[in-house]
Amino acid sequence: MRVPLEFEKPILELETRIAELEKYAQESGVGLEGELSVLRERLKKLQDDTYGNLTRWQRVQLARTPGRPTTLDVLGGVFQDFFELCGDRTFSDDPAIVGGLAYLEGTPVVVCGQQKGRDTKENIQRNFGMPHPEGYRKAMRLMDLADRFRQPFIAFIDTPGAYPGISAEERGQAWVIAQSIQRMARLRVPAIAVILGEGGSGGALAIGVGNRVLILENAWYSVISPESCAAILWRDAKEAAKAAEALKLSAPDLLQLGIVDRVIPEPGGGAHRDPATTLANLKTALLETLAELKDLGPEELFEDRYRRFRGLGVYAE
Amino acid sequence: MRVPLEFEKPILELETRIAELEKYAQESGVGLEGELSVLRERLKKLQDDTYGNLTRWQRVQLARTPGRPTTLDVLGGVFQDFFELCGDRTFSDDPAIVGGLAYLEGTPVVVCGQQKGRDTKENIQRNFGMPHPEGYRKAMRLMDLADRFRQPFIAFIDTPGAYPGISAEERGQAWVIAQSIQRMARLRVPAIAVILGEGGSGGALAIGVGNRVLILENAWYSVISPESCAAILWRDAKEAAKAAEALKLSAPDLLQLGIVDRVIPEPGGGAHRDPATTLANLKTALLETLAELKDLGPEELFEDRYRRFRGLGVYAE
Amino acid sequence: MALERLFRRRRAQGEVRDVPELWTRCPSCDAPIYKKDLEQNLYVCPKCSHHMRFPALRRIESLADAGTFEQTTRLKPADPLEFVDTEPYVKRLERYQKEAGRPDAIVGGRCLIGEVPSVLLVMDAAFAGGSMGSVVGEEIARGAELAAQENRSLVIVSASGGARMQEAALSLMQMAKTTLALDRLWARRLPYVSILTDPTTGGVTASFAAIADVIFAEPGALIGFAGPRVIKQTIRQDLPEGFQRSEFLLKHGMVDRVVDRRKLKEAVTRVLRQFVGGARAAGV
Amino acid sequence: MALERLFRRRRAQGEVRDVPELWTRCPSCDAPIYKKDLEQNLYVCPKCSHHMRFPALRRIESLADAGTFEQTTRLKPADPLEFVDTEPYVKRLERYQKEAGRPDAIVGGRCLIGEVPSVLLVMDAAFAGGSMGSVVGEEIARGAELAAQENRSLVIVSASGGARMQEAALSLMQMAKTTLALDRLWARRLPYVSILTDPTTGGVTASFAAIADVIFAEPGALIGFAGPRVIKQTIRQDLPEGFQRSEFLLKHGMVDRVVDRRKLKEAVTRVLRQFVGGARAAGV
Ligand SMILES: [Zn+2]
Ligand SMILES: [Zn+2]
Repeated sequence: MRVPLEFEKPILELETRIAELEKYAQESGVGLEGELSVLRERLKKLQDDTYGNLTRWQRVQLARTPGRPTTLDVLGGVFQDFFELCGDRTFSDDPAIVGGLAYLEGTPVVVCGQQKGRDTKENIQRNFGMPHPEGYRKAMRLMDLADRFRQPFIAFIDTPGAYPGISAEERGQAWVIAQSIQRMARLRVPAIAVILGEGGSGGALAIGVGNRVLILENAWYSVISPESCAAILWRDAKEAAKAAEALKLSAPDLLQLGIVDRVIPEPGGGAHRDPATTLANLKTALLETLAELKDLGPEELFEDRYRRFRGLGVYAE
Repeated sequence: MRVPLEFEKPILELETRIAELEKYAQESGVGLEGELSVLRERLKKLQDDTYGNLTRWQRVQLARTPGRPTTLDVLGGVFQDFFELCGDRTFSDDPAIVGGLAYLEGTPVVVCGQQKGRDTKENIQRNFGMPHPEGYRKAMRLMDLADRFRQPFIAFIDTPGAYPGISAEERGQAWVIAQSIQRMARLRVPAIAVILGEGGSGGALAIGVGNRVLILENAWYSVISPESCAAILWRDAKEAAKAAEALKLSAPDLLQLGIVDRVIPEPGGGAHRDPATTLANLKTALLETLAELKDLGPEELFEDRYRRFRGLGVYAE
Repeated sequence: MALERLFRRRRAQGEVRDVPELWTRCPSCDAPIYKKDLEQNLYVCPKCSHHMRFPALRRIESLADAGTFEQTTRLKPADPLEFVDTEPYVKRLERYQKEAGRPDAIVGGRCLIGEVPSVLLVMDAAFAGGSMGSVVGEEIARGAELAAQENRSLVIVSASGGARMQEAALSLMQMAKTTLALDRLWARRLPYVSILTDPTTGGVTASFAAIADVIFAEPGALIGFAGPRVIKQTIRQDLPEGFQRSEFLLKHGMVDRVVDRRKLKEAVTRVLRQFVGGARAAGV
Repeated sequence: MALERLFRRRRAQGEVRDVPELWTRCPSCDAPIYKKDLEQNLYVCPKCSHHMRFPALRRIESLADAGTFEQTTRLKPADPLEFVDTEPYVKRLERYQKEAGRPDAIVGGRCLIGEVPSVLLVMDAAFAGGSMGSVVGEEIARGAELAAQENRSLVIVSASGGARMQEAALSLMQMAKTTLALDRLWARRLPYVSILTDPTTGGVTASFAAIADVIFAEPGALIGFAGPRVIKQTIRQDLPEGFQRSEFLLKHGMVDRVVDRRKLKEAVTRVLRQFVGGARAAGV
């Protein structure tokens, strides 16, 4: 069982109490409907109050919650026949980025995304979803395939960031992120990026240069994690909640800023409470987005993407 | 002083004797012209006999002789303003391949080539001219620049072969050679390859896909070194001389087979006996070859290269 | 296994030779295998899944849709260098041809693979170690051009010790020729799948075999540029366990997947169908 | 040096402050340097060649041909997120602007470099650590587009701690925007030279700074993706000597050359002239 987040506790407690009462009522035959309906109403109100008013920091916590759908969950649950392709043909195969071929309702597409572990062991194997340069080179190979065979490219973002370690720096982490941004920008096929959970800085953007960028309701996307931001600006990583507010890193914020094009709703309480519904919503969004792009030719797709990112930024003349 | 090759010894001895006699004649005033002219005639005959009838194995030895012009000697002596560019933007900078920008009689060109050391220390630093994958990636980057700025690409081959070691295999030596062959084949600018000394197998061919392939008179180019071939077919590396004959790896052989397009003459005794003349001959050949290609457009250059290599091979229908 | 017990008992009784003609032994786990079983299992040990050498025609049967293969390879080798080592090349060729039952180290042609029109080329390690001379190079170039002309996918199964010494520099040139010919496919956006089998080294790995859209390797195959012996000589120390094997290459990012021979047709079909834009593979 | 002796003597006598206003000390070799000498030496220590921070306008003077620079950058920052940390972003901006004497962390425009028509953009580390927000991103994009329109080369001198936090995701997007804009140059076959100076890290390195035709780095500059402190925290051990310095990057193949600031104009000119097809550089 995962450890509940602080703000989830009252709701989970109430849910437990209702369940116990229901069980008791059923077993004992005692009529508790009146009491139960009061409790159910209170639960509904508590849920609405909590989930309807999530702070940005609470969303960040939800975005990191175990049980939230990962890239492989999406590839398995939204697409058909995912067929993994491995390797960067240069140095290694990076388990922090997965990708390959898939069908989306019969349409052949090329997919990739950062992959976090679904338990501690897998997390270590996948470096907590923090790619090395070879991961981005794998992504670029997949972009090459998408372009070559004129199939849409769909990327799933879920990373605290590109790995900040010696090995990654030695092999040109900055270089490969820049190359990946450039490669994705140059695609002559429809490109969609979906932020599933964490969208941590350049390591996220490297596969985020889509014609459309979608985001799950409780995912975040920012130039820096709230903790690191707090450590620098407040000189205290514990001020992460304040930093999260200031960074305006939530899905609704990003939609307003034009950084994402569509927010994909999550079921009440977050994606981890109902992955199936989350994936269904995601599928609908992907299909509609692909349909929007389907009449654009190769050069139009490139220019559309150029204009999208060219227009981002706020300044005074 | 380098150690003379076996077949050079009689000539070098005679040369020394003549020089001593000349010195004695001058100092003593004794008239030795008659004797000297006999000796000079004998020397000339000996030179003609030896250098005019070099065996293939003798040429291989000449191709490996210290003092023979290396790629950097050519870049310094034939071109102007060589400006080295480094790195593969991926893993490292390989000193076994050098390259960069240069001018050939005012024409801007992009150049690269394998570089052997000119002494033991440099040989170790340059891995005896045996590139790792990063060297070929550097070459490919230079090809990209040549294409991008529409400047001729000129490659100099002088390697016993791509490095056969664990590090090279781990990083995909075969893969990068294939990629480099493909990249060079796809150039839309004039591409010239010149075999300066040793043309050892795939590691040489990786930068050998020119519209024209030139070779110095005593250089060799083969699918395998004579020693390795002898070790396999004769089960004795000491039969290298036999293998060299069988492999027909000399410049005149290769010209006859259509594998090279032009043999660049070396001065009597080999390039190391007169590097200046060698470089002058090389320059003439390069200028004439560039002139041959200058009227071809980008696609024509590609097709010309395609046809050149497509046609190589002998078989029965 | 009853058969195995029987085999063991009979051997114990000294009734049969150690490996009777109907039987063979797995070189990896030493299990006795009934030859017919082995053939039916695509020359994969039913015990330990060790992949043994696979005859080229059986390979074609295992990949091409039944009844669709139509051979196009037909070239015969020449001896342009009049090469003689301890024996003339022409003599060796005669022997190879007799042993392998084909003119050179490659066989292939048109076929359907999972209903996708393809050109399938298979190298035959039984012929001169699968070495690449002018014939192999020319057949591969022609195969790529045929695929481009007829809008077919290209699938090449490699098994080769590298370039053929007896054609010297001409063999070397086949590396360039085959690589160039693949460009014709690229220009038509046709897929090319490369399958690396034991062994694939030297000039074959370093040309057409390494630059495919998708690369599969059979489990445990030796794959690399330099041969292990050459490397050992160079570095003067033993090579690490598993060095240059398929799984090593997967780890180092050089191949897309290591695929069991018995799943290979499914995998190839999956990839080809995707790239030719066909509908979802409905269970091969 | 007589001056140095004098300086030492006076200090020993306690006559002057440790660093008199006309003098400074090299942070690397501790040598006292007459400030005017330092300026004339492009802020490179005459003793040990340590490269100090170089004011942006002096940088432009050092690269542009005399009298040819015409500034085009002019944008001012906004505060789209109404960002407040321990202090509002707008307050910080005011202070930065006063300190640096310019509206944001970049300055540049048209000029000739070795007679080659160019757009030269210089980041100013004196402004908010040279961080990249919307203004820097937009000026770089416009610079690239200007170069493309007017057939000019592009030269960018980077000095930046990375993306600017106070513009959050909008700063992040500048990485994509600047990278995309470079494509306009590519399409016109115009050269782009990137010069990395101390420090160049984060989102600047990981976008336009890393994908130039030719990359130069000044000696000893800190260059990387993650900052050394972050890496130390991640790996919980000390970083190796010279890690993330220019020479380390050269060894790892990431930059073409490490070039002394005093030779930089010559090197840039050499490259630009070659790529614009001009005649051989006749000694800059
Ligand atoms: Zn077995
Ligand atoms: Zn100093």
